[in-house]
Amino acid sequence: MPIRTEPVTVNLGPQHPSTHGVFRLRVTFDGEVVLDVEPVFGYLHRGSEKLGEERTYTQVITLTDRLDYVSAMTNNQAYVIACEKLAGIVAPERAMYLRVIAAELQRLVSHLVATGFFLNDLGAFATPLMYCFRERESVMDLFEMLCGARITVSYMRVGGVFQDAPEEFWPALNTFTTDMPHYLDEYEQLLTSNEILLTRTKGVGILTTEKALNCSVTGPVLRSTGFPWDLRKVDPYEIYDRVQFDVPVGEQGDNYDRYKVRIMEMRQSIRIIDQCVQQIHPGPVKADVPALLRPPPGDAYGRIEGPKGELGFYLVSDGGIAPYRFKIRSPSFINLTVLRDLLIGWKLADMIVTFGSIDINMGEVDR
Amino acid sequence: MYGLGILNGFLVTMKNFIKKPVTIQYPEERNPQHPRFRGEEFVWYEDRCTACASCAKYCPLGIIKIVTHPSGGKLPEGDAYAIDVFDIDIGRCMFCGLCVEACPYDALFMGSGFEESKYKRADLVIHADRLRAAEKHPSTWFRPQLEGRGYDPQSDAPVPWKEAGRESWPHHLPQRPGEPGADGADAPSSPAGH
Amino acid sequence: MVQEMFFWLLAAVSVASALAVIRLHDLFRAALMLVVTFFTVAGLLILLNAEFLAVVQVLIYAGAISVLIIFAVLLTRDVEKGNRPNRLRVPALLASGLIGVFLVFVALQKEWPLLEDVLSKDSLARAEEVFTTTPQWLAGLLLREWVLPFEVASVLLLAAILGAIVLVRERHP
Amino acid sequence: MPSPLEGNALFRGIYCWLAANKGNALQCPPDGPAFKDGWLPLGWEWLAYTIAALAIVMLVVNAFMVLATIYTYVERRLLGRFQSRLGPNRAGPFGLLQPIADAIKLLAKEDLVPAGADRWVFNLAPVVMVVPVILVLAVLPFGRHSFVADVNIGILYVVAVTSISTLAMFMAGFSSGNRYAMFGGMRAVAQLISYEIPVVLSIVGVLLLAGSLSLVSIVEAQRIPYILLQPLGFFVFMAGSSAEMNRSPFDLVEAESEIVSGYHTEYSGMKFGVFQLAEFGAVLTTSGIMATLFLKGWEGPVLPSHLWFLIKVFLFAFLFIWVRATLPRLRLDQVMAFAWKFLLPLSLINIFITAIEVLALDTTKLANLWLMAGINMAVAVLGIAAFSRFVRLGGKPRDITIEIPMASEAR
Repeated sequence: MPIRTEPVTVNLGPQHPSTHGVFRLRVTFDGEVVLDVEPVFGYLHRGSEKLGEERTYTQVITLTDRLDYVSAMTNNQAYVIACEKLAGIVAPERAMYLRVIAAELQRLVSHLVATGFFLNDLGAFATPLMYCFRERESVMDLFEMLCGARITVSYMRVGGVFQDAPEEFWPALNTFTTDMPHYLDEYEQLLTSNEILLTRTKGVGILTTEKALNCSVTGPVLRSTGFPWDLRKVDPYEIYDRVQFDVPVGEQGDNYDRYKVRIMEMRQSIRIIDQCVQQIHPGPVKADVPALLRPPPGDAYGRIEGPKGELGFYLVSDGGIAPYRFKIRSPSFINLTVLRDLLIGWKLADMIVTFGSIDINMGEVDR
Repeated sequence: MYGLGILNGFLVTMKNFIKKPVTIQYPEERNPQHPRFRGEEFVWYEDRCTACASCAKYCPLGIIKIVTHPSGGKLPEGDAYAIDVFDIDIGRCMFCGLCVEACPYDALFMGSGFEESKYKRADLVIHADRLRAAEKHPSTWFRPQLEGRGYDPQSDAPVPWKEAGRESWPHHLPQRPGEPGADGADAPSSPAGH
Repeated sequence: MVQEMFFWLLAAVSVASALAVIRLHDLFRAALMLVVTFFTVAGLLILLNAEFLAVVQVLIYAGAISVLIIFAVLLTRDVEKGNRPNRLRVPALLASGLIGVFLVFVALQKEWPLLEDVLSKDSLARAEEVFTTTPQWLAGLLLREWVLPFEVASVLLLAAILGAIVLVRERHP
Repeated sequence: MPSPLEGNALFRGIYCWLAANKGNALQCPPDGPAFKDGWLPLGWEWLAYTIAALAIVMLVVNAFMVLATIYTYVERRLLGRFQSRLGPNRAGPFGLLQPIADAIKLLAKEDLVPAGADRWVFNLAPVVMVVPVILVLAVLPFGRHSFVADVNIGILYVVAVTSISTLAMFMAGFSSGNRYAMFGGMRAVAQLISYEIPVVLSIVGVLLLAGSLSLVSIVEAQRIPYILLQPLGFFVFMAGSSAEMNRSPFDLVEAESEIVSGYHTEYSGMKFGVFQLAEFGAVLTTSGIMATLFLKGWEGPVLPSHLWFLIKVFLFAFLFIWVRATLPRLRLDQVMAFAWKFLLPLSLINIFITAIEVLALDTTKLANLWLMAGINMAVAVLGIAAFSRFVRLGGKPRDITIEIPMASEAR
C-alpha cells in the first residue's frame, strides 16, 4: 500500500545558513527526499566582465581579487598569465616562484575554507571551521607581510609581482610550512576517521568520471572521481614543471573523496612551497612592462589550476589600453552544472553536504 | 572497531580546550601589523607632488579628485601647478594601492590605519588640508627604500618628505632591473628562506 | 474542600475541551484540545490518588497517542476546514448516544469491588500501602495474577506493529 | 496518609514555623527543637501548607532559572574554549553578565508573528515547551532532604512530563507556516518518539537495582554509583537524552545548516528566548536526572549535599558540551536506525543482564556489586562493538527519474 504524499517546494536561499553566499536552490521535496533541484543564481552579479572592459590591464587585477574572494592570489595569477600570453611578456624567474608560492598558499586557504565549511554543513558545530580559520589566519598574516592586504591582495602584476617579498617573510613561511602538517594531522584526527562523518559522506553524492567530464567539471571535484587531471601537471605553467608533487585522486567521487582529496592536496601544496623556497634565487621580480600596457591586437586564453578547478581568463585585445573582451571561465560556475544530478534522490541533509563538498564561491559564480 | 574515530575526535577537542585560545582581544591587544599594510589615511607629500594626477588616472574607481591652477612657479622644478583640491574618497576606496604605484615622484604613500568609522559618508572624504596636516606615517607598500631602512609605520617617528624619496630605487635608475649593475645595493639580495 | 474545588475545575475544563474537540473546525486545534482533555483526565486521576495511572495517561496519551493523531491530521487535506458534516450524521449521533447511555448505565449499576475488597480486609493501613506503593501493586497484579491477559495484549500489539511495518514498508524493486 | 512533601527539610521548616503543631505530630515531631506553635491558629494548617509549598516552588523555579541563564554563559564559554577561542567575555567581569545582556536584547526585540501563522498555537508553543522542563524539578532531589515532592513514581513522572516537549516542538513547527519549521516539527516528532523508548528502557536497569521508582530512594539505594553498575544503561540514556534534547550529534530538529533553525525559525524576541531557555534548562534537568540515577545524586563527602549535586550536574553538562563541540550531525534515517537498531537492542540486553544478575546475585553484598560492575562493563563493550555494525555506511539515494523540465517550468 503506497502512501501518497505531496511534493513540497522549498526555496533554499538566497538567505540560508549553508548556501555559501547568496545562492538559491529551488528544491522539490517528497518528505525529506529531493525530487528536483533548480539552482538560481545571479544575486551577486556585479558585471565584472563588463567592468573589465572599461579598465586598463593593470586595473583589472583589482577586479579579479573580488571574483573568488577566498582565493584572490590564484585569480591574480590566472589573469596575469592570460595578459602575459596576450602581450608576449615573460616574467622573471623569481617572480614566477613568488607567484607559485603565493598561489599555493592561497590554495591552502581555499581548501581550508572549503573543508571547514563542508564540515560545518555536516553539523560539526563550528569546531572544525574554527580550527581551519585559525590556520587560515596565519596564511593571511603571510599575505599581509607579502603585499599589505589579507583578502584582496592585488599582488601580481603583468610581468611579475609588484615587489619582492620582505626579509621576514621567509622565516615566517618556513615556520608555517613546518607547523601546517601537524594542524592537518589534527583535522584528520578530529574527523577523518569519525564514524559519523563516514556514514554521512561515504557513498553519498557519487559523481562518475564520465559525468564529470561531460559537464567539464574540473579541480578537486573531478580528481575525486579518480581522474588525475591537474593543469599543473598536464599543462605546466610558470615553474610547476620544476617541482615534484603528486596529484591526489579519489576512489569513487563521493563526498568523502572530495573532502579527502582537498586534505591531500593541502599536503602537496606544502610540499610545493617547500621546494619553491629551496629553488628560488635572487633576481628581478618584474619584467619591463610599460605602465599602460598596450598588447598587440589578438586574443589569449590563460588558464591555471585554481583551488576550485580550471580558472581561465579569455582576453581579446584591440591594441588599446583596456581589454576589448574579458571573459572568465570560473570553475565554481562550471562545477555547479553537476549539482542537479548529484542531489536528486538524496535527502535534505545529504543535499547540503554534497553542495558544500563541491565548494563553490558565489563571487565567482555570479561574477 | 567502531567508535574509535569518534574518541579520537574527543581527544583533539580536549587538547584544544586545554591549550591557550588563539583569540586576540582586539582593542586591547592587536595583531602585529606589517609595515606593508595598505590602509588609510594616505600619506601625501605636497612638496613633492606635481599635481600630475597620475594617481587619479590610475585609480580603478576614480575616487581621487584633483583640481589645480597654474601657480606661476618654476616649471623645471616641478611646481608649475598649485593644488586647490586633493580629495580621496575613502568610503569607496578598496586600498589596492595602484595610485601609489602610479605616482612618479613618490609623493603619495599608503597609510597604515584601519579604524576610520564615521557617522556620515561625507566625512569619509579626506581633503587636502587633512592630508597636509596629518602625521606622515607612510606604509612601506611599493616603497622598497622605506622597507630597506626597516621603517615601521606603526611605531617609528613620522617621516619627512626628503627621507621618503626614491633616490636609490633601482626601478628608477638608468639601468633596468635584471641588467648587470642594477640589482646591486638594494635589490633584495637575501637568498630566500635563509 | 480544596480537592473538590480542583475536581470541579478539572471536570469543567475536561468537558469543555472535549466539546471543543468535536466542535472545532481546525483539526490541528481539535487535536490539541484532545491533549488538554487527556491532561485534565490525568489531573482527575491524581485527585483519586492514582498517580501511576495519571502519569501513564500523560506518557501514553498526551505524549504519544496525541502526537500520532496530530501526525495523522497532517496527512489529511484541508486541515483548517476540518470534516464536513455528511449523511452519516444522524446514525453517528444515535450510535454514540447509545454507547454513552450504555456506559453510564454500566458504571452506575456495577458494584466496584476492588477498593472495597482492600478496605474490608485490612482497613485503612492496607489501603495506604496500596496508595504509597502503587507501582509494586500494579506490577504484582499484571505480572503475577493476570499475566496471561497481559501477555496476550502484548502479542496483539506486536502483531499490530508488524502489520503496520508490512503495510508501509518501501518496496525496493 | 503521609504527605508527599514529608522528608523535605525546607518544607517542614516553613510549615512548622507557620502552622499550629498540636495535631501534626507526623510532620513536626514534638521532640524536635522545632516543636513550637506556629503563627497560624488551629484549623488553618492548609494555609501553612499552601504557603510553604508555594515558597519552596518559587525557590526551586527561580534557582533553576538563574542556573539555566548561567548555564547559557557556561556553555558558550566552554564551546569557545573547545574551538580555541574565548567565547563571550565582554559584558561584565569575564562576560558574566552576558545572559542578562542577551535577555535584555531579546526583550527589546520586536515580537513577530508571521502572517501565515496559526496565532494561538504559535503563541502557546513556547509555554508548552518550557513547562515540562520546570515540571521535572518537582521530583528532582537536589540535596539531602531537599526536593519539592518525593513521589513514589518519580522517574516515570519525569519520563511522562518530558514527552510533552515533543508536542511543543510540533506545535511551533506546524503553526509557524514556514517550511523549515515544518521540517523541524516533523523531524522532532519522529526523533523524539523513537528515542523515548530506549531512554525509558535504559532506566529499567537502574530501577531493577534500586527497587523503587522514587528518585530519592534511587539515590539512597546506590551503594556504588550506578554508572559503574550500568555502563550500558548510562550510555543509552546519555545518547537517548541528547537526542531528546536535540543536542549534537542528534540536533536534526534545529539543524542550522539544513533547516535554518528548525521549529523555532519564525520565533523572535522573548518567545525565542523561552525556547532557548527551555533547551538549556533541559540540559540541566537531564544532567540532574543523570546525576541522580547514575552518580549517587547529592551524596558525597565533605562538601554540602547541594553543592555535590550541582557539581555532578555541571559535570554531565560539561560532557554534553564536549560532545556538541566535537561531533557532526547524523542524518535522519541514521538517527532512526541508531535508535532502533543500536540503542534499543542494547537497552534490552542491559535489562536482561541486570535482571539475571539481580536474580542470581545477592545485591546487598558489596563484593557482588563489584562483580556485577565488571560483568556489565564487559557486556557494554561487547554490546557496543557487536551492534555498531548496524550503523549503516552511506545509504542509497531513492531512484528518481529526472524529468527534463526544471521545477519552475513545470509549475
